[in-house]
Amino acid sequence: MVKEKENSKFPPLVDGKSQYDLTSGKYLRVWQGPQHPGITGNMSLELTICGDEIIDCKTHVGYLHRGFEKLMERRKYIQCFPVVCRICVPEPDFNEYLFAACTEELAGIQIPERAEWIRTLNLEMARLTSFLMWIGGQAGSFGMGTIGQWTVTLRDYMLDLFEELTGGRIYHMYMLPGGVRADFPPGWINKLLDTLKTVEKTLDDVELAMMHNAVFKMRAKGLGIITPDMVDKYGITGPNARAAGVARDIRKDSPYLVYDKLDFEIVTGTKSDAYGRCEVRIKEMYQSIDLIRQIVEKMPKEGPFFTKLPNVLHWRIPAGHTYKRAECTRGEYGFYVQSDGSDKPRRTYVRGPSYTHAVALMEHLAIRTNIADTAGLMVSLHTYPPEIER
Amino acid sequence: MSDNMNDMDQIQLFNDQGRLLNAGLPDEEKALFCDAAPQVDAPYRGIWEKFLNWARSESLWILGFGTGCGAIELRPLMTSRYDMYQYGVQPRPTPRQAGLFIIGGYASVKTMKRIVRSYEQMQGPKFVLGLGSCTVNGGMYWDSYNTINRLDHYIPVDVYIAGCMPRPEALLAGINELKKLIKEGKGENANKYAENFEWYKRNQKKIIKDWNMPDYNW
Amino acid sequence: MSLKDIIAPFSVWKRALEKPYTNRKPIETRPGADRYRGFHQNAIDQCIGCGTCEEICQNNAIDLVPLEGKTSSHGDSGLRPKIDYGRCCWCALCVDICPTGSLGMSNEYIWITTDPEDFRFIPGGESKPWDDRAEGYRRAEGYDLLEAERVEMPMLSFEESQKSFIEMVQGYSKEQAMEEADRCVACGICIATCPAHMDVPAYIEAIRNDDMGEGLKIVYNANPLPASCGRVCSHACEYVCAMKHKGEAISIRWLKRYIIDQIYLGDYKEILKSADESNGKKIAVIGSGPGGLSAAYYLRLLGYEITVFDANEKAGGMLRYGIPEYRLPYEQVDKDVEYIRQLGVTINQDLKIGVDRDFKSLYDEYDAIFFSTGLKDPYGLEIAGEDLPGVQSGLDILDEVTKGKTPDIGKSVVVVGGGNVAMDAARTSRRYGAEVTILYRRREVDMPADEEEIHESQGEGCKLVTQAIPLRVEKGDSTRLKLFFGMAEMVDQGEGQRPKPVLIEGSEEVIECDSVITAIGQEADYSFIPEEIGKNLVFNRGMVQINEFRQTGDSKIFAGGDIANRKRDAISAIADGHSAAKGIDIYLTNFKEK
Amino acid sequence: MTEFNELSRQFQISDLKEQRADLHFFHASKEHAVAVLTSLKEKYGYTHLVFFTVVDHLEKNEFHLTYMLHNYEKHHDMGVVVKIARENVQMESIHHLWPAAATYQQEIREMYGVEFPGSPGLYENFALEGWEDIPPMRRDFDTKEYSDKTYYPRPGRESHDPREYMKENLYPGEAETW
Repeated sequence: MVKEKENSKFPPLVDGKSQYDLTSGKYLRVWQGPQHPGITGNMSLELTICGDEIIDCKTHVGYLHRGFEKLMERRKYIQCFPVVCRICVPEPDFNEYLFAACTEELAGIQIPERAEWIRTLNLEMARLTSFLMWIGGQAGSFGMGTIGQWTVTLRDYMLDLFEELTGGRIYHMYMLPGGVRADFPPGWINKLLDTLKTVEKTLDDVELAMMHNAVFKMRAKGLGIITPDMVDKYGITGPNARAAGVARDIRKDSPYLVYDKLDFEIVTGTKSDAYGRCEVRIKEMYQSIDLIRQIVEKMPKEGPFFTKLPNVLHWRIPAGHTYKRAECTRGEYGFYVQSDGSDKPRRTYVRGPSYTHAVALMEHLAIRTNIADTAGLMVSLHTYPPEIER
Repeated sequence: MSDNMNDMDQIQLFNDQGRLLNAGLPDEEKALFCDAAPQVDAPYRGIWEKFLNWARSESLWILGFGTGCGAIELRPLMTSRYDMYQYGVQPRPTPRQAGLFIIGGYASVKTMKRIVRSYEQMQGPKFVLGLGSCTVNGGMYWDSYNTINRLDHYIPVDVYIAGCMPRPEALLAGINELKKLIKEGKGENANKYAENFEWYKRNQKKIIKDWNMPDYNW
Repeated sequence: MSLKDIIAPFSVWKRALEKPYTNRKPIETRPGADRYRGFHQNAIDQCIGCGTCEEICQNNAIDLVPLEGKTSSHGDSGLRPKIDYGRCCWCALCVDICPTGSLGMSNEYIWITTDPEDFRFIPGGESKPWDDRAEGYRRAEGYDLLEAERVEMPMLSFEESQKSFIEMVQGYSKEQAMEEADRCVACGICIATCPAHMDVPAYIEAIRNDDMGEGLKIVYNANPLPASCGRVCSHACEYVCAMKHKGEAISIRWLKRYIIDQIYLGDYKEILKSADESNGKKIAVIGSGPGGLSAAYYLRLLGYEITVFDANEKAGGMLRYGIPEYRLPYEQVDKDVEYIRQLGVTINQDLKIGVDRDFKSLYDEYDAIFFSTGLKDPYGLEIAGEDLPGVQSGLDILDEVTKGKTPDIGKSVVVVGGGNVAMDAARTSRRYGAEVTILYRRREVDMPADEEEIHESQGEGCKLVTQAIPLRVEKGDSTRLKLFFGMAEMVDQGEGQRPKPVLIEGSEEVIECDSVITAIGQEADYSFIPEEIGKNLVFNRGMVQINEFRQTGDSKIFAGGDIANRKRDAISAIADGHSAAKGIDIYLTNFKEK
Repeated sequence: MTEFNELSRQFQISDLKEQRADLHFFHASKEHAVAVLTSLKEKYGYTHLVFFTVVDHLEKNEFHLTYMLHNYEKHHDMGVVVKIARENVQMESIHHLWPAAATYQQEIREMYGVEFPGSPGLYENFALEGWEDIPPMRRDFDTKEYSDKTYYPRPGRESHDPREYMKENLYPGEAETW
């Protein structure tokens, strides 16, 4: 928390909300976004400022609302499979995995072991890809465009791998109920390992150019501090919480897929400000690279990757409901699926981590920061708008 | 340009003097905004217009507004791998500086309002590129209550690119196609918008229910 | 802040020496990956227009449209998918589910246009640059959304089956039937091919929903003899099934049988629609085979008074007397017949028209006549010695067995013929302990009998000799008879004609046997029709000529079944009866005495 | 399930169902729901509000409010389902327990029309803007019909059913179902 200044020019806070009178002329209301280069994706912040300091912030979402949950009520289970990945554009794989996992659990389907390993590999690649995108945004928001040039290109190399494996660059549509759609193409694994080496090398440079950059340190340190006691209050998950020293990682706590067979430690930080969160994320990128290597080494080399499903055109799933979660780059990603015994899901609810991070938390953290820092703060929370409004 | 517009005929846009009513604005703000409708800019003659078209086509500046998922493939274009600067293309943060609007796929009603506003604020001649299925016929969200089905009902579109998502290369190919059109003098959609202003405006107002901005933003 | 924080960022200047990432010509140099899901391709001749792609598409992007040069035929709807790229999301579920495997995706991904209407095309039907592209998305080996193999039907083993007349096919259990019904993609291509145009996808859906009553209703809409048909139908539907392109067709026949087996005859009344109030008009039906019973059923539903005349002791015609019990148990025929009888149809047995009753009197007494007397007179072998004792017709054997007599066949039997009757006679003989040899003139692929009959007859130990032409029969030495036959070679008859067997001169072989059973076809007997009425009817190569309503040259007389239909199977006769019923109804409702 | 047994002595809760070893659902009455959530949070360590949403059971005329709580010590999820009638729905707000719940409640009000008196920003737009129809996530709202009449799907599409088409072409006049 920013310390309450003596003789403050700021209006008093009541319940964490500033009390101010817009008509006094002392304050100005500005919109940042949706058409603004400093905003992640398509969303907007309604800022009330005093000078260049923010005294109130309101997040507006819904620019990307497509009504997925409604659309899925009209679609058969298999038809939902291409739909779900669109819920989160930069990191679609978690949607695919979670929807498939929920459906499998409700239908009582056990997928082959190799499919679980391939899924895990896919998810870790998605994590790395998504982080590479994020790091470009984080650096860019503090004026370091070069790093974005490096990492987004690296991300593109990862997308090439995805393309060869799944047939799609952005929307992979690869993990469907029953397993995955195809096995590795010949020579793909070696390509993957080569790309990881390139990524690792550039990450070292990123650390030098960004984490050891005096400008970045000065601006990012102390920006948007999340204290451990806020974690449950605002439902904060993922690196945002871990940077505050709260060691929670779903991969470790309630292992899914094959994470219990992999060797890794939860990455934690000491202070969750923009800089601390960056540190945790970069460590997690190295961890992700390590996990991919472990998976490649430990996974069964042969075997089926898909279980026979009932005829998907009229596949009915017994009534029931379940919730599945996975640790994505931003935190806890979850799917709640309710089936009523028909061939279409009755309700699918998508719990995106940005839902709480970008709205309640952002509104809280933005207060008493600088206009120039909102972009950096926003990116340091790592929010992706499409998963908020769905 | 006529289908099912009957129910919209009662929306009045102009007053007796042919000025825009700006009915959505509060009274005290009406004086702050212009009430003129857009005008058609007649092209210059001969070689001068050709020169201008060449210049326009070789410096396409994109408005940096990621309206939908398509924005994700714009980002790699800006990096060194594809290097769209070599095609004379670069992103700009504000509509005032931009000449090319890339609609990244689906547009929800809420975004559509901002798209209209940004589009009108852009300086002519201006061009629109529709990405993916969603801009053509609704795409994956064809039955969604919150996304439009046809972009060309709301703003004129120059070039469509098939895909979901189109790859960066397809985007570049689309930009090249647009350049060709501009050089041929076919990039006249800003004038088309001015000519059919009423039709577009009625379509827009049919879906954007809380119209609290000027009827024409510029 | 340390000194490192100032200096470290500069250290990355070393990257200036690296090779740039930039691709100067991305459009030209970066084709999609081998698996890239690009624009659609369709092998247009392989596609059957089943519409499964349309069914699975969650974006409503696929329409089925007629394509020039493609016409509807059996097993091909004549429609082809047209894809709207204003809807498509390139998920490739259509490629995954395509039963014929005709649909694929190329790795081409650039399509730019100024006119959004362009984005609709028929892959394969309209020429596109990517039509012949080999790279692109195809369904991977080891991943399949449909099940290619049918659920195995529990059957008696051949060792067991050849010992008794117990029904060989034991029928699906509930789980098996549901699983098999689940394979259906509900395209409906089979409906056109079924002579009775039964709504197959609908009753299969009823099985999936475990709603047998609904299933029975749907079946009876087009077929009033389903218990029999579910066992012995020639299942033309299964030959055009979309799933056959992928693997094995849906067991449509046995699923129908499953529905019927689940419901007791006593419950039929409550499920099926009852007959209309009697309208006072009377119709005579001659022959109680599938054609006659079908006409009787549908006419009775419409309120006509039906009297059926049949020469045999029991109703059912060839279903009862021509098909052995191990394929179609008599109680199943009884079930079908009994329901029709319960509906108020009078069936007079043991009454032969032309002998016991005059055709003319029927003609005068009834408002219309439907006859479907079938083919009863077997063709002879027309070789020397065919009237020796021990040479008998297959139909006679089957008839005798049905009537409960033991046929006199001896220890070894030669069956001549390749049709179902030949197979039935052979397998029946096996069940009486005889060694059986089947002689057929052409090749095995030319045999008109059902595939499974041929397979099962061999499984039960019948020996098959193909391309064998009987020459003469003589009295045997140790056995009753000796059959001499020669081998034939197949001579090509030009395009569209099937090859003809021609005797190889000098190739003569002999089999010693106790009986020679002939089953090379039958012909009709029209002697019961008196001359004055018969002159109005038109006969064409032994068959009565009829119009689409099964009406003969005499407007009051309708005909159907084997005597009028070249397909010569039960389901065609049932369809004839149904159509005739419709024709008779139209005739009697609209007919005005001139 | 000790939590359930202990809570059931105090509150009207029922229908405990184990979905997985680490996921249980139970039903709570509308009156006791917030009290149950409070004790789960305060006494039993279910400190993390995973999500809060609604399932519409139109044919039973019920909304099922579903609260999902997570216990970080035991790594266990608890789904609390509250059935309420669909007309004039009101529910007690839980934003005092978790500030983030206000966002969920704002969205639910917009998408289902459930009111949460006292919840901050309840009547502000969340995802929609200028919405005039019934709340769109209710099952009686037909999204396709709305889309068709509002957003002009591109005309000129026509499809044929294979079975009808084959009937027209192969056996147009023949007997069919009566």
